Amino acid sequence: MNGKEWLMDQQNNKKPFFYNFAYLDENTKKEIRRKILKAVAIPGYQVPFASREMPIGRGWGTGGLQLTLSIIGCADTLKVIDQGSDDSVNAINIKKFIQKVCDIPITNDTKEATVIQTRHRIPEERLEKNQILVFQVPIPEILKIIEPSDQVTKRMHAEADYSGIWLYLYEDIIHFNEISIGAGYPVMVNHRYIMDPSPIPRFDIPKMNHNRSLLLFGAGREKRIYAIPPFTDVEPIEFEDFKFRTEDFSGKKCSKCNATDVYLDEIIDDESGARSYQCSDTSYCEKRCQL
Amino acid sequence: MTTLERKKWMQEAWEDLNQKDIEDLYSCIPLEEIQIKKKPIAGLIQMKVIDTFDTEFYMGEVLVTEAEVMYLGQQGYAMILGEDSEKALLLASIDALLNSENYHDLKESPFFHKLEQMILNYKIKRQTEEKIIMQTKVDFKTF
Amino acid sequence: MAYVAVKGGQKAIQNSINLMEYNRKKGSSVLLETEQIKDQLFFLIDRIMCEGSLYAPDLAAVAIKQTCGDILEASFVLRAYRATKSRVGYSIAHKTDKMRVIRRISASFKEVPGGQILGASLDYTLRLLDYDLVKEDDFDREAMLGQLFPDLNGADYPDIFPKIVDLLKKEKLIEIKPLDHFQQEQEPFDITRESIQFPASRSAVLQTMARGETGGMLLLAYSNMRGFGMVHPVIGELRVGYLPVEIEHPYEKSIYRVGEIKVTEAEIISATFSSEPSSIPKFSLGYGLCFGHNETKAISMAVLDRAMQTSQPKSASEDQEFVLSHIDGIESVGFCNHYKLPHYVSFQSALDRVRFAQDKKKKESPE
Amino acid sequence: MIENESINQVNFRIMLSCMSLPSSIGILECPFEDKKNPFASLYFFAQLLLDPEVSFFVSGESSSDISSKIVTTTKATISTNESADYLFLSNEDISVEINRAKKGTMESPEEGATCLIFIKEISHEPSSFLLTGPGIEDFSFFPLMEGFNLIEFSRTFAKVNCEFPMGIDFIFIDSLRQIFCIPRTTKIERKVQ
Repeated sequence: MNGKEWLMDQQNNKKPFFYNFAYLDENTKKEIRRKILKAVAIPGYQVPFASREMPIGRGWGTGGLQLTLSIIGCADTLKVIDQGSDDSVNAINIKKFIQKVCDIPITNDTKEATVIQTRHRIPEERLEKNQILVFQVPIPEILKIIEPSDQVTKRMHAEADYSGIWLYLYEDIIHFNEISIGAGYPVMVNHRYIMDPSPIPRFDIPKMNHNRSLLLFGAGREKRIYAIPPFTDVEPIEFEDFKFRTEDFSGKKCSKCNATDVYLDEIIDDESGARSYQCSDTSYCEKRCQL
Repeated sequence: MTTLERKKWMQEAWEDLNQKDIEDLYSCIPLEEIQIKKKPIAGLIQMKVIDTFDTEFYMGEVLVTEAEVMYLGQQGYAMILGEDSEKALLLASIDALLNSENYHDLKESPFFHKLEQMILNYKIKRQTEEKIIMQTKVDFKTF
Repeated sequence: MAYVAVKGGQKAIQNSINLMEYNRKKGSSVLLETEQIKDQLFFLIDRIMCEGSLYAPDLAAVAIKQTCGDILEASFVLRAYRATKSRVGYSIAHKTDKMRVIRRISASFKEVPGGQILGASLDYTLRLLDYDLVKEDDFDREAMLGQLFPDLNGADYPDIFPKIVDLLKKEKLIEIKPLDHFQQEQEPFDITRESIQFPASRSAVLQTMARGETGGMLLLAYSNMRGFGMVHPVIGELRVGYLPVEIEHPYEKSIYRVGEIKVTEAEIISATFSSEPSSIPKFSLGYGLCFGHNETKAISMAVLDRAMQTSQPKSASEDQEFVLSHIDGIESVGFCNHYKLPHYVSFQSALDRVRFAQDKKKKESPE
Repeated sequence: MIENESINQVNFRIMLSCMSLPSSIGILECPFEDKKNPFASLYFFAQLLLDPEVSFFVSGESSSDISSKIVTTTKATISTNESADYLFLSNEDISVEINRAKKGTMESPEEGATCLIFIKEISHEPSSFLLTGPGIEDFSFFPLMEGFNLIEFSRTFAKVNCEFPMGIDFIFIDSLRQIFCIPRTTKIERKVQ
């Protein structure tokens, strides 16, 4: 091409902006892929990574998004949920972005998806070996409740020095006669690392133990990746006389599909203040309603 | 001015080029004979600096556009600040022209005239700026 | 319905974006041209390039227009744009003595070699609202500009402005050596390629601060100046000017000048009196350098650099991990605003805990 | 280029699946048949994960050829046995090299090396070595590998991974592009008949 042709071409058609497939450049993907493999090899350990700036806000799922974009390909079907719902604004926004940069099928059906990006829930339906669940993590360091410095918590993990967190739970019981941690309950992974499961409800914690799918966790702002491989021991930390307890929904059921063994959203009726309940996992609820 | 000086000045003066200058210069260079080796592409330069402690560090990235051309077997290269393909290609072309052997023939051409004029304008502008800055120098000798 | 998420949000999202566009255009004034923003709001441009960590004045102007003047959002747009462009190289490392100075002052000496050059500054303006700007006469702008500087005779622009710090160095009054607890490195650490670990190397410290948010850094530096820290700074030298961006020519193996970028550099001097009997009292230095004309940021950076040179931090501004983890505007703003996202699953979980604890209490001590 | 990138994505997923499920055998995709080159799968792997940010080490006879090819395609740095992030091992006696490889630190165990062992063929026949650990449902068996001393390997593996979380992760790859992964968390035991 000579200069004249180029200039003509340049002036005639302003080319549309071009993004890489899945937005990230190849070297960024390589780095994240290397770190994912190490995270899988050391379950529950937080692997530091460079974390690129994404066009959505830091803290809005950029870690999960970078994981998803590094693993996803044309053969995948993607599901994105926020608080269990496929239609919440943030889930929609993330899906819109992913579709813009890689044209792959998107589903609401948990069973159909090969990659599921989630914020704060594990779907109700059982996940399988061929599926990957990607968690968006706001604060990956569970030991932050007792120690704010990364330098110190890193050493505590190295030495498996978890006396601080046990003491925290113990004092909690002394004060409240109960463990006050709601979502994001600390778990012990593969009998070695205490890990933040991201702010999922306690209801979802037992699902992590010997889960059949790979669980990947990404914290973009804090620049950490961690993982739980399938069939891995994951136990909530608890005392002999003070057991871990999931949220209590006894006597309550979903007002739409009548499910009782699921995590429920509490809905306040505007006028009377009366409460009703609905499945947090909206696609599961819809599926049941269609039966 | 030697070719080297001219190239050096061009690298400074290009920042003053407006759209009209670019069009004028494009119109007086042998565009058909310029082969594009690397189409202008925008990228980032990591800005490396050295502080007073002699520590090298990166102060941030700078957006640049890079282009490469060939003119009669001579390389032409340009990297400019900002994202501007047309400017980058023009600068690469001028670089190739200045490198070429028949640049002596160009000496009487409108291209050369334009170039010299631009460099002169730039020098005058820079000198004026410096003089204005020196007007803000604090003078302690008031007695 | 206090804690139920908006569902079926697709349409609402699009309309919300549309409404922003609507609000930007609904007024009767002429739409802003990015050239106007670039030429006339240069402090804003500089700040966005600095905190977005991308030197690109034209794009900064677009970012400002696009975000309707939200500084933090505009920096974010620029920072995100960075991620879509690949790195084509590294500039040749230079000290700042090659800077083309447009402003240069020292607070430590009255007269300094090269002189005190005020350049363009708002420092001595009276902060009185200028009503004349409401209706500014654009007529005969050239002539008006000419009237501002009728006589350009005076001192010549010197070839070089010697560094004040170098003068102190000659007299052995100042100690400039990297502290022992900084690791020595071959190549500078790059926080855009590797996650920063603490204790961080000096290059990582400076890189992190160079892209830090001005307000956040000012806050921490101010806390130190007020007494939550030990730095009693004197500005050794403050420079604003243009640094050449130079690379190695890909074929000719010579230096190629890409252009020049505007930067601000601050060197603060602070007296150090060590308690060790053998040590001689000396001055020590804090260093700040950032994109664009932003003196508050450069000074804050220099103060924090000096403050963090202690290995035993006693206040927030001296604690390297504390400072460096909290000054990035893009990260802090993102996280602050993420609380607007629904948290009803975790809130439900917390509700369960509170109710459970309340029930337990009631059972224990019935009224 | 685009094509390579999409192959990289497909192959990464195969590898990720093998690393998550250490008893499974995957087959890497290849856009062309390169039967003449027994190391084709090796280059594939290199292209998948290596870039200028990491270092590698190649052992064996044709190591310098392989190394220079990896450098041209990935721009990764050649390093020593002791400090390389990735080790490419193909000779018979690999225990020495594995023992020398870095294992990371207790604070940064991810700095432990990844060893890629190139072998003739991974068979689908189980050996007498029992595998348990994360990613393995109940238990599984190490596959039989022709010309590979499993007794020796299991000893070396146990030795370098005795200080978990420090350790080394292994990827086996054969000329048919089959891969099999053993992360440091896996326990290898010889089944007593």
